[in-house]
Amino acid sequence: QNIKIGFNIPLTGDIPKVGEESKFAGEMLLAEINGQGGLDVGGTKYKLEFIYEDNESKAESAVTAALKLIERDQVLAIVGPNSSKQAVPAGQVCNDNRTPMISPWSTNPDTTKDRPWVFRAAFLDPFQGPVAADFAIKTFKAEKAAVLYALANDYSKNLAEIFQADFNSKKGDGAVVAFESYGDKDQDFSAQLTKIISSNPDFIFLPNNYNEVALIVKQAHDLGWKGPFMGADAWGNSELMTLCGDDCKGHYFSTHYAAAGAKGATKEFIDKYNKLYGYQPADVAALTWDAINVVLAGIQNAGKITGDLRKDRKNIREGIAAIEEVKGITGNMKFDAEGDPIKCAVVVKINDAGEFEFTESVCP
Amino acid sequence: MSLLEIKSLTQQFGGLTAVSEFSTRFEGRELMGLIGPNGAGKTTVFNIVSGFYKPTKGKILFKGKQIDGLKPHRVTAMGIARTFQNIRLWHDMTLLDNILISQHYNLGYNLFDLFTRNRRYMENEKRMTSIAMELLEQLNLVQFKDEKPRNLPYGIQRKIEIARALSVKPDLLLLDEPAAGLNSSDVQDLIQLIRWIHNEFDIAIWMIEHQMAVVMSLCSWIQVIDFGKTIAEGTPDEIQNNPDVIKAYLGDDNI
Amino acid sequence: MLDSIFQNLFNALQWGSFYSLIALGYTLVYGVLRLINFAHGDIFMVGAYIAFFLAMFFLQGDGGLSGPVILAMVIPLTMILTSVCGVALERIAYRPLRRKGANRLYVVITALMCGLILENGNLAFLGASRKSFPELIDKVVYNIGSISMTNLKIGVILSSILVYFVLNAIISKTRIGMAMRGISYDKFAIPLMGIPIDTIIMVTFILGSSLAGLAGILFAMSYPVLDPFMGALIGWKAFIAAVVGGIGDIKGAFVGGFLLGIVEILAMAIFPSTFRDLIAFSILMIILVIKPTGLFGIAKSTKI
Amino acid sequence: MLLEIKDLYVKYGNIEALHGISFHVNKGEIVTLIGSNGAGKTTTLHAITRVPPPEGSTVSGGDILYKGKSILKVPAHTIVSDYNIALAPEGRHIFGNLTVEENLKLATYSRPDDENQQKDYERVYDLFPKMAERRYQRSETLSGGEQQMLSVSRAIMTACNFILLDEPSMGLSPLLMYDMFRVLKQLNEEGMTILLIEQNANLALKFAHRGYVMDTGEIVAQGPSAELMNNPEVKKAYLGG
Amino acid sequence: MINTKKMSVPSLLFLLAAGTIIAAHFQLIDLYVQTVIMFIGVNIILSSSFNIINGYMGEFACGHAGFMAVGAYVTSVLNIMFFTNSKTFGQAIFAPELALYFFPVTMFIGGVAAAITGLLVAVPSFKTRDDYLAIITLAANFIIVSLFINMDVIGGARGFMGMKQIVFAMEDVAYIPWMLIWVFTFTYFTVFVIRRFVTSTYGKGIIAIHQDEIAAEIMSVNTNKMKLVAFMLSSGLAGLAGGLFAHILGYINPNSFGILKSTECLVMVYLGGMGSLSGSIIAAVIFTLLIEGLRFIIPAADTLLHLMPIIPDTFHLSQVLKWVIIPLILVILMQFRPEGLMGNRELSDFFPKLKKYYEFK
Ligand SMILES: Nc1ncnc2c1ncn2[C@@H]1O[C@H](COP(=O)(O)OP(=O)(O)OP(=O)(O)O)[C@@H](O)[C@H]1O
Ligand SMILES: Nc1ncnc2c1ncn2[C@@H]1O[C@H](COP(=O)(O)OP(=O)(O)OP(=O)(O)O)[C@@H](O)[C@H]1O
Ligand SMILES: [Mg+2]
Ligand SMILES: [Mg+2]
Repeated sequence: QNIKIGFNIPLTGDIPKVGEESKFAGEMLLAEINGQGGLDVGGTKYKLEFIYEDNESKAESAVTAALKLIERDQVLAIVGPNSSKQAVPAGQVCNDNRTPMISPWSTNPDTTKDRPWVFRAAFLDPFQGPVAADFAIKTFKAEKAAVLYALANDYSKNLAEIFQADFNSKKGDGAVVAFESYGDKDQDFSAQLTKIISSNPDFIFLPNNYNEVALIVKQAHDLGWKGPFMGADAWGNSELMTLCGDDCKGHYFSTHYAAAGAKGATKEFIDKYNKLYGYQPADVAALTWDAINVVLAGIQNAGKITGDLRKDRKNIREGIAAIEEVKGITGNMKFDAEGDPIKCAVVVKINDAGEFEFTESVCP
Repeated sequence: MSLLEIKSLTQQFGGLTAVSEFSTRFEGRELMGLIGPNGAGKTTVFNIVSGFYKPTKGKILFKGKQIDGLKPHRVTAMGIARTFQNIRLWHDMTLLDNILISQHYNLGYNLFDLFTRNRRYMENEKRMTSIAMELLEQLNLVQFKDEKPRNLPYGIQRKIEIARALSVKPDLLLLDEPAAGLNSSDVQDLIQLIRWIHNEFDIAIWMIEHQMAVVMSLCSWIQVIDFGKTIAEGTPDEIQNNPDVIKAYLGDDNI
Repeated sequence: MLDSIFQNLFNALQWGSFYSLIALGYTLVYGVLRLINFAHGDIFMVGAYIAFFLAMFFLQGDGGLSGPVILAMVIPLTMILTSVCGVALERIAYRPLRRKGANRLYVVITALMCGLILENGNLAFLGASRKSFPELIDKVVYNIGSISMTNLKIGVILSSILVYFVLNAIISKTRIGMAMRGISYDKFAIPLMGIPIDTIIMVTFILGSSLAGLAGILFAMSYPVLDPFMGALIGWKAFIAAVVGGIGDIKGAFVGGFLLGIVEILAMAIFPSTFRDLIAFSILMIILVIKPTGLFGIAKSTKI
Repeated sequence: MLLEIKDLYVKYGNIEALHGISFHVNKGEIVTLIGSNGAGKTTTLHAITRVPPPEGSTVSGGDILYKGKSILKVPAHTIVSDYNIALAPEGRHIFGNLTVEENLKLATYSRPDDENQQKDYERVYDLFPKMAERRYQRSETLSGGEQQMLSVSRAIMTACNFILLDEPSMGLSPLLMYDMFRVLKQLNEEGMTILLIEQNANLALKFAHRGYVMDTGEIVAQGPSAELMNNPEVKKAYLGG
Repeated sequence: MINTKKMSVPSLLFLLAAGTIIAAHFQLIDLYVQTVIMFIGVNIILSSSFNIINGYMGEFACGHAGFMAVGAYVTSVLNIMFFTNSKTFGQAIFAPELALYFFPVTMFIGGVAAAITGLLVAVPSFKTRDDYLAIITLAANFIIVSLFINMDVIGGARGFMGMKQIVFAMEDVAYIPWMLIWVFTFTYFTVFVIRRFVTSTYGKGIIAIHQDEIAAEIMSVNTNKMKLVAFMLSSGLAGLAGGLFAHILGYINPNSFGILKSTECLVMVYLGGMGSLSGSIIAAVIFTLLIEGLRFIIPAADTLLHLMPIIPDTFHLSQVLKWVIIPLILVILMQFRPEGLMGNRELSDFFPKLKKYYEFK
C-alpha cells in the first residue's frame, strides 16, 4: 500500500514558477524517500505517491483540485495551495472534508484561522513586518520609510500594512512618508517611485515578489535613488540575482533561510536541487520541502496506517498538531493552536558576490 | 389641418447644404413624387422627415404636431413609415418576424407581462400575429412567411419592405426608389401594387423615383429639387415639359 | 512638485511609447481586417523572447562583439523572425476562417486562443523561469534640472515617434497603404481593382508583427524581466489605447498610446496609487462616451 | 472571340444557379445580358471575375476562355492586372472610407503611372462632373446615384480594354443615365469591349450590338439587338409589354 | 388537458436534476463531481446571459465578469450581514435558519445590483457601438474590480469569506445539498427567462438591432430602451451567477473576476454560437468538462505514451499543457465550425422531432 499525498499547486496561470518549484521539491523528496525503500511508519515501510494537481492560480480551480484529490485520489493529506487567494478557499474545503492540508507559502491568517485541519509552513506577516521595521531602524538609522507594494497581491498588501503600522508606532505617525501601490502584472513603476523619491525616505520597503523587485530596484536607480532597500521573504529566490544583477547588491531582506553560507541539510537541499533542475531553489521550494516533511512527520506520529481513510486522515491531523519540533531547512518549527508555525526569521544581505548572506536571526 | 407640412427645411453637412429651404404639404391622401438629379437631397429630405437627421433649420408638422427632432421610432409610431433606397430587411429572420417586429410601436404589454406570459401578453401577441398575417395575405406573401428574406428574389424583397412599412398602419408612406433594380415587367407589377395600396389603405404616399414610367403614371403631383432647392412642381404633364427640369434632370434619350 | 510633474511626464512619455508601439500594430491589423488581433500582445512577448535568444547567442559567440553591434543585429533579425510568427498565425489560424466567411468575432476569439497557446506553450516548453535580458548598451543617466532621464528611455520615445511617421507615410501615401484601408471597408471589391488581397494582408501582418517585435526588444531592454505572460496585460491595455484613439486610425493609436501612458502615470502621481485603474479607466470611458468613435476615429456613417 | 463561356455550371453551396450557359463576346462589341431578377446574370459576371467564396460561388462545370485560354484557375486579381477585364459590380462596393479620388487612385493599382492615366482621370471627371466636385469627400457620404457613378468611374480607371457592367444605371437620374451610355458608346468606339447587364432591357438593347436573354440559370434567347427587340416573347416578358 | 408527450423533455430534465440531488444527498456522487456540476450550472448562466448581448444583440461586450463580481459581493455581504456573526458586520440581524428562506431574496438583490451596474455600459451603448463599446465594457470590468480591491471593509485584495456559514446554516435546517438545488433552480430560471425574452416580439427587437439597427429604429423599435433592457437583463443574470459562485466557493476575491474570467465567458458564447441558447448551454458544459477532464486525460495520456514508448522516459506530459491543449482544441473546432457549435440555431432546428416532446409557452 502506498501513502498518497496530493499537491494543489499553480502550474499554470499567474505564478507558474511557484508551482514548478513546489513540484520539483516534491519530486526530489519523493525520489529520496522512495529510494530508501519508503517511509517508515510504525515499523512498516510505505512507498510514497505524490499527485500534482494544477489550480491555474484560480480560486475555483483550487477548490475543484482539492476536491478531486480528496474524493477521487483519496489522498491522506494535501500540500498547497501556495498563494492565499487559493489557499483560503481550498483550506475551507479541506477543513470541511476532514483532510489535513498544509500550505507552504500562504501568509493570510484566514487560511488557518478556525480550521483545525489546516496548517502552514511559512511564518505570518504580523511577525515578519516588525522584523523588517526593527532591522531598518537599527541598521539604516531610519526615521522615515517608504513602501511600495502590490495592491492585488494580498501577501504584499498585508505585509505592507503591518509594516506601516509597526513603523509608525515606533517612529511616530507619519514616519512612513510614502505608501504606494501598483497593480497586477505592472511593469512600470516610475510614477510611484517618483513620488517616493520626492518624499525623501531613509529607505524603501519592498514586500514584493522578486521579479517585480528586480524591475523596481532598477527603475529607482534610473530615477536617481541611491538609498537602501529592505525586502521580505518573497525576495528569496535565486532568480532575483539573474534578473536584478548588480542593482540589488548591498540590500537586505528578511526571509526563512539564507542560502549563502547555509549549512547542513539546507545546503544539501540547495545543492541537490541546483544539480537536478539547473537553478537555485527559491524559498517556496524550501518551504514546500518542509511542508512535506511536516506531513510525513505527522504520519509517523500517527504511528500506523489503518487503511480507513477517514481514520488515517484524522490520525495524521493529530499527528501534525502534536509535532514537537520538525527540523526544517527553513528553520525548526512547531505549531501553535491555529496551525501556524512558530519559527525564526533571518535577515540576509545580498553581498557583492550576489549571494544571500546571513546577517541576523530573529526568533519569536 | 393638413396631414404633413414642411416649412423651409434646411440641412447642412459640414459646409455642404444638402437641402435648402425646402417646403411642401400634404393636404390629405395624395400620391406625390419627389424627383431630382443624383445628390439633389431627396433621400436627405426623407431622412429628416423620418427622424433620422435633425434638420439644421425648418419645421415639420404632422397632423398638426411638430415632429422634427423626434427619434425615428417615435415618428414611425405617429404614422410615418418608409422604405429604403437600398433594401434594409432583417435578412436572417423570417418574413413573419420581420413584419412582427415592426409592431413595437404598439406592443400592448410590458416586461412583467412578458416574463409571466399572462393574458395580456398572450392576447397582444395574438393580435400582432393576426395583423401581420392579414397583411401578408393582402399582399400575397403568405407562402413566404417562414422564409428568410435573404433567400427570396429581389422583387419580392422590395415588396416585403413595403409590407413591413405598411404594418405600422401609417398615414403617410415614404418610398425611396422602390423600382430601383427591378426589371421592366416587375416595374409594371410595382406600379399596380402602389396604386392598389394607395386606394386600399387610403394613405398618403410620397415617392422618390428615377424611373419616369413609375413617377409619371402614379403621381398626381410632382416636385423637382436640385441642389436641395425646389426648381419646379406640378402635374406630370407640366413637369415633363418644363425646360428647367429637362435640362437638369430628364435629358433626352437619344444615345 | 513641479519637478516631479516633469519627471512624471517624461516617464509617461516613455511608458506611453510602448503602448503606442503595440497599439500601432493592433490598429494596423484592425484597420485592414477589422480583426482585433488579441494575440498581438503575445506576439510582442514572442518578440522579446526572440530578441533574448538572439542576444544570448551573439553574446556567447566568440566573435567578441560589443553590445551596440549586437543590438544593431538583433533589432532587424528580431523584427523579421517575429513577423514570421505573426504571418504564421494568419496563415494557419485566421485565413482559413476568413475564407469560410466566418463572422469576424470568431476570428477574434481564435486570435484570443492563439494568444493563450503562445503564452502557455512558452511556459510549457521553456519552463517557468523568467529570463533576464542582458544589458546591451551602457546605461547613461542624464540629469536635467532634477529630472532623470536615461539614454534608453530617450531612445524608446524617439523610436516610437519615428515608427509613427514612417507608418503614417506608408498608410496614407502609398498605394499599398490605400489598398489596406480599402480592404477594411470592402474586401469584395479589392480583387476587382487588380489588388492581390492576400499579399496585402500578409504585408499588414508583417508590418504589425515586426512592430511588435521592435516593441519587444525595446521593452526587454527597459524592463529586463521576461516571462510568458508579459504581453497579456500590456496587450489588452494597448488595445484599449488604440480604440480610445480611434481604432483603425494610425494617428489614433499613436496618440491613444501616449494618452493612456500619461493618464495612468498622472493618475498615480496625483491620486493615491491604489485608485489608478479606477481613475484611468473612468477617464477613458468618459472620453468614449463623449466621443463614441474615439479621438480620431470617424464613424462609419451608414447611408440610408 | 475575346471571351467565350462554355457550358458553365455554377453553384452556391449545393444550389445550382447556372445550368450550363454558353455565350461569347467578340472584340470591340457591346453585348448585353438581360433577364428577370435572379436569372443568374450577376452570378455569371462573378464567375468571370473569379470572385471567391464566401461572397461568390463555385464553378462546378464548363469553362471560361479568354482569348482562347481558360481563366478559371487564375487568381482573382490577375483578371484585372493581367487580363485587363474590369467589373463595375452590382451593389457598387465602393470603398466608403476613402475619398472619391482615392477610390479612383486605387483602381489604378496595377497599371503603370503614365500620361494615359492622367487622361483617364480627366475623362472620368469630365463625364461625371459630380465626381470632380466631390473629389475629397469620403465616398460613403455620397448619394446613391453618386456612388453608382463612382463605381463605374472606377471600372473605367482600371484601364481595361474589356469592361463588365452590372446594372450601371441603377439609381442614376435619367439625364445622367443617358450621358453615361453615351460615354460608354464612345469608349466602345475607341476599342473597348463591353458586357452589360441591365434591367432596363429596352435601353440595353438599344445600346448593344447583340444580346442574350437569361432565365433561371439558362440562356433562353439570343441574337442581334434589333432581332431580340422584335421577338414577341422577349417583348412580352422583358420589355414591359 | 395535459399533453403527456409534450411533457417528456421537461420531466426528463426534472428527473435528471432530482436524481442528481438525491444521489448527492446519499453520497452516491462525491463532492468533486457535485462541485463540477455546480460550476457547469454557473457557467451556463454566464454564457447564456452573455449571449443576450454578444449573440442576440451582436455587440462585442467583453466585461461580463465585472457584473458577476457585483452579484457575488452584494449577495455575500447581505447574507453575512443578515445571517451570521462576523467581525466586519457584527451580530447577525436575523436568525441564521432564515438564511435558507431568504437566500433567493438576497440572490435577487444581488442580481438587481448587478443589473443596475449594467447601466454603466448600457447608457454609453446608446451612442457607442462595435469595438468602442467593447472597450467600455472592458473598462467597466477593470473599474469594478478596482473598486472592490479598494474596499477594505469587504476584504479588498484579500478577498471576502464566510459564505460557507450560510450554507451550513441552510444545512442546519435540513441536511440536503442545498447549493446543488439552488444552482439547478437558478440555472433553470435563467434559461427560462432568456427563452421567454428572446421568443417574444418585444425581445426579438434586439435581434433586429443586431441585423440592422437603423431599420429597427425606423420600424418603431425603441433601440435605446431595448439596449437598456438587454444589458440590464444580461448583467443581472450574471449577478446571479456571481452569487452562486460565491456560495459554492465560500470565498471570493476581486481578482477572480478579471478579464480572464470574462475571456472564458466570451469563449463559451462564441463556441456555442451567437444567438443560440442551446449552443450556450452545450458550450458551457463542454468547456467546463474540458477543463476538469484534462486533469484525468493528461496523466492518462502520459501513461499511455510511456507504455508504448513514443516519448522518452524523462519527458512527462504535465498539467502545464492544459492551457495549451484547451485553446488548441478550440482553435481547431473553430476551423470546422466557423459559426460555433450551433450557429444561430437551436437544438430543435437540428432535430425537428424534438419539438414534439416539449411545449414552450
Ligand atoms: N451624412 C452625410 N454627410 C455628408 N454629406 C452627406 C451626408 N448625407 C448626404 N450627404 C450629401 O448630401 C447630398 C444629398 O444626398 P441625398 O442622399 O439626399 O441625395 P439624393 O437626392 O437622394 O440622390 P440619389 O438620387 O443619388 O439617391 C449628397 O451630395 C450627399 O453627398
Ligand atoms: N450568395 C448567394 N448565396 C446563395 N444563392 C445566391 C447567392 N447569390 C445569388 N444566389 C442565387 O443565385 C441565383 C442567381 O442570382 P443572380 O444574383 O446571379 O441573379 P441576377 O440575374 O443578377 O439577378 P438581379 O437582376 O436581381 O441582379 C438566384 O436564384 C439567387 O437567389
Ligand atoms: Mg437617394
Ligand atoms: Mg444581379
